[in-house]
Amino acid sequence: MGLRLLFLAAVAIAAPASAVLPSEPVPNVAKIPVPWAAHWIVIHDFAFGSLIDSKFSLVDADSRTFLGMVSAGQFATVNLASTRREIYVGETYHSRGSRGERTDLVTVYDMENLAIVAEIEIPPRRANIVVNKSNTALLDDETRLIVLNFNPATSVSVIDTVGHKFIDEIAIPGCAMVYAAGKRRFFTLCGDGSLLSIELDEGGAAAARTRSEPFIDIDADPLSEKAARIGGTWYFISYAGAVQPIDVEPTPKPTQRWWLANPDERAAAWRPAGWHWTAAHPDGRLFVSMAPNGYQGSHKDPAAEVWVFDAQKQSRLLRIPLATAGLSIEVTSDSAPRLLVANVEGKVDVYDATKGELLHTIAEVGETPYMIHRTN
Amino acid sequence: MGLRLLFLAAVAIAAPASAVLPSEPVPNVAKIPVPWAAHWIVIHDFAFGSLIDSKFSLVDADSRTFLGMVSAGQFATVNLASTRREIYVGETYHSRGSRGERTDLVTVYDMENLAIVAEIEIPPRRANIVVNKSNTALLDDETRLIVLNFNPATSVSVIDTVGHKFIDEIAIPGCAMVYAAGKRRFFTLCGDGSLLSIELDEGGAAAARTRSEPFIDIDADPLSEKAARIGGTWYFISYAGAVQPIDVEPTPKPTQRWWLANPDERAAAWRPAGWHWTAAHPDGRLFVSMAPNGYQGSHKDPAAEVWVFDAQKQSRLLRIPLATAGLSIEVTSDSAPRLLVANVEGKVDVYDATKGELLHTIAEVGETPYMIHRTN
Amino acid sequence: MRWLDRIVERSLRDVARRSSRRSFLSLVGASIVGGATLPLLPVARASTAAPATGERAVPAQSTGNPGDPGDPTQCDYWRYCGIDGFLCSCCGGTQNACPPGTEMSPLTWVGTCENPADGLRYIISYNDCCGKSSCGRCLCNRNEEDKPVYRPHANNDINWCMGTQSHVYNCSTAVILGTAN
Amino acid sequence: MRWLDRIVERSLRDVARRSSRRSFLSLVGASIVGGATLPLLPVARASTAAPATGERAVPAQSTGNPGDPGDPTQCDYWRYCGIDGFLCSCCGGTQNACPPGTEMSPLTWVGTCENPADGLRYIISYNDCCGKSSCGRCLCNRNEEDKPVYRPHANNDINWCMGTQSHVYNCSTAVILGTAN
Repeated sequence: MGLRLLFLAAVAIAAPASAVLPSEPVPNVAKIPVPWAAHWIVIHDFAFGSLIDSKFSLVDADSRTFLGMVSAGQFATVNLASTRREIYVGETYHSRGSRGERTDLVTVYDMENLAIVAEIEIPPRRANIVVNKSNTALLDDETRLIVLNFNPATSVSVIDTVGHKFIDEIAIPGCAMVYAAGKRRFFTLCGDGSLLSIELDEGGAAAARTRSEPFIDIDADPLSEKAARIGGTWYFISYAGAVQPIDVEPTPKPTQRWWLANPDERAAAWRPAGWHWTAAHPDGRLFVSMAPNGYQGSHKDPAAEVWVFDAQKQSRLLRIPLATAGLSIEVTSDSAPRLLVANVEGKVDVYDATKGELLHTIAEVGETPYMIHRTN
Repeated sequence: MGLRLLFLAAVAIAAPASAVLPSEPVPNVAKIPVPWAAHWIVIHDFAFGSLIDSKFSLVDADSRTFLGMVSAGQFATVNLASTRREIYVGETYHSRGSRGERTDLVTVYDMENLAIVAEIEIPPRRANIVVNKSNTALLDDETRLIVLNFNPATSVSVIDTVGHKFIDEIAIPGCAMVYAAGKRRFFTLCGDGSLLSIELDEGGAAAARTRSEPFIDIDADPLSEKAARIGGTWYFISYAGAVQPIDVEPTPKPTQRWWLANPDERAAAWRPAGWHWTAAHPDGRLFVSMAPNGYQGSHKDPAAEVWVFDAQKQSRLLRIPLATAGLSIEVTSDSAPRLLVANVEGKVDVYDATKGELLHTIAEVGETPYMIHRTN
Repeated sequence: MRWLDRIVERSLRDVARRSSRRSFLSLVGASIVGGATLPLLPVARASTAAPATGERAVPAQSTGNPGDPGDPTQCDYWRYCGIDGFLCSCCGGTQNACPPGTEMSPLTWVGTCENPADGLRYIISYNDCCGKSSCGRCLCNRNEEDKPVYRPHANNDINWCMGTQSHVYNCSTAVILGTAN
Repeated sequence: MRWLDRIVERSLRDVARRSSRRSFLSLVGASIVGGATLPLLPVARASTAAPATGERAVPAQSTGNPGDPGDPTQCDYWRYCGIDGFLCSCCGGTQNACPPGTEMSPLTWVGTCENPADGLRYIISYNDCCGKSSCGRCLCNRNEEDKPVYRPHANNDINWCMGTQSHVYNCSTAVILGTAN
């Protein structure tokens, strides 16, 4: 029995006069205009103080309007399709909060309602790693999602994002993190400093594996797994600030390295810094967050600046001093791009990515908003 | 395969010399000394920013040492047995965090390990109400726990705390909140201003119901449901500051009211204030948190002072100005009692309950620690 | 659902974040938010989001109707006289719509609030939105006419996510049902 | 599990708490914790818990062994050179014991840290404690010798609650396995 009827019966309701506000319909649930605008971003709240209750918030980086949110389980991931109005959230639940049966899911949301379209059960060993974009990879035609597993043996789950079903699990022993490299190809980095490239057959099983020579000196100067991609090239950055491009065609392979900082800057120990320290614009601009006075172990310290490069010319275009020290960065992909910086105050600063000016700050977007995803 | 063995194999381990620190055993899990000390308290973190992940923390109010915690679901409750080393947590889960199948539980923890002894499933309609001590009642011999249900029809679930099982559900139409009033008796307050007393038979079913005359003018000056008990008497406080004792024997009934504040103070609108605004010492002292300048709707504003009364003599013993405005209060039951105040900064202030002096402050006890429970 | 805190409270999780290394603090020191005690009014609070620009933490909204005055992202908006919870206007919904993907509870608590534009008292239904976890934005608690839980339809401590698929609370709306005589 | 924030971060939930009514703010204004930006060192932070007494937010601990110096509730305790997470010493456990009712993960990440008392480097196993949700106290992150996730045994971003009944993370310990040559 709804109490509301009871309440209404107990209170006389006047007939609305002309100036009187009308009664309003219930239920009433907002929708989101589609397609999403170029400057709408998804902010990932890791929720470290309540890890089992994380969230993704959709915010307009221009107006700072909060458009909606998706709740997620612990150590969640998100991938946004551009060819289909869907979002794929990787998440882990226990049936009784912090205990009980574990369920791992890729949960599919539509962009107009942020409502669940499908819950795809996957093997209950998806990697539970602090927010990291390379925990998952949406392959280039967006019909396959690769989800890293870690227990601590490593494998990947292959998901059919069109059919909304789990296809297969592929072992990647000794390797971890996944990077899209084609319609049916991804690669992963390995503990010996090599990369492993995997081609899927049409069904989703591994059709071919190609292992590179070791090219990362993990002990001396490892490449961070927090990379960014421009067209056919992934850009990885080493702790010391070397850029390692990896071309994905015809088979992923490392090409010539170059340095972010000049010798003087390297002497001042300007190094990449922050959590997710790379972002890339499709026009060829590579963004890397940096800090001076680096030391052994400084690689997760917050960043003081964002440096902007022409990745092709390997030349720096701009230094953007951050108004507030930064943790993670992202850039929108349009022609008037915004640089988003998740800052150390738990807010997101919005900069003009071309001029480097701070435009405004988005606040109240979760307890520990550690990562930003563009949506276009 | 455990990676650890691998790690150990990869690193030479020196034999410990005399001054060298020895290797330490794993696994290693701490225990809690029992019985719990008089000044150990349980702090309830409502976790309003992540309601599905609340917690109860055990803290020594003398040393401020954090002794352990229990995670709980949304809108949780806690009852602590004094005759058995057990804790009863009422909680609500959904199988997938914010969605999925609802499960309601009374989860039993032992005091030495804060480990689960039993999970008692109860009807999935336990009251989801902001932290409130009268959502549950542990009856006087501690063999029966009463859990309020609200959907929005009201009932109670009766739990056998010895056999760790759900016994029965009893409807209490039009009434809500539960108060222990004997070994097999509790009462509840009703929407018409009366109280309903229910006697259980040995099995747990309702053997007798006694309804009082209406004695609460809910429209003019309701009694807060946040009451405290001394011996055979419950003390309820009205929004305006009248004390309404309810004697539980032979059948719960209201007795003569008295005022907390004198006429001058009432003219200055000194009224009870805060969230859980009452606490009681078994020696007869009643503690009420108060604020001046009350107005219609001020009853949940933070409190500026705690007033201490001899409940029998209906006389004030002490006014304790709070160093930081208070939300909820509690007092330990020993002969050197501590007054605990959950304050507006999200910390817990510890006062000498007799002298009124602030001793120290307990910090980092959750996001929104709204309630304190003594443990003895 | 309402909340007891009429005033700003401190999340202890802030305190939980520490560092042992000082090397970076010199860099970020000026922008770290601290645990010091400060007087703070809502107006001041709103301006702390971006000291550089003085902007409010949450952008202002308007109903667009002069007959429905005020800012629905602010706790002092007239309809919120009995609300307790996160304002859906800050969460992707509006003052009378739930955020996308949530479900509006069919069961509610009801209050009456005076509209300053026409001086009339309106019956307001505080429908909770359910199925996603705490929105966490724009917490607002006002207790005008709030009664104890044993008069539930006039109480704001109750999670009204009932009769919905999920009973998890996200935020609260304030829907006009009509005028009260 | 480690965390990226070497410095103090602000919980946005603080900002979410507001009030439209001013009547009570005059009373509590002086004790409300604000959102203003302040320089803040760990030492200063520790003293903010109770300005009246100047006490630290979390009481100090000692191993009682001069050969194992420092305070295990502090991030600069020598064993924590590679830790990332809530310190179990602040959560009901110790530097090498999980809190009551949690389960210690049998799988760990391992680092080496120098003990200032004897100048030796020790092999430290950072065993996570599992089965209760985030402790939330004494977050500490130090990244000495931290490597990327593709060298997992040297990485501290991973939730090592594996091989345990529940895979929910509560806090982290730092257990001595031996000395390193």
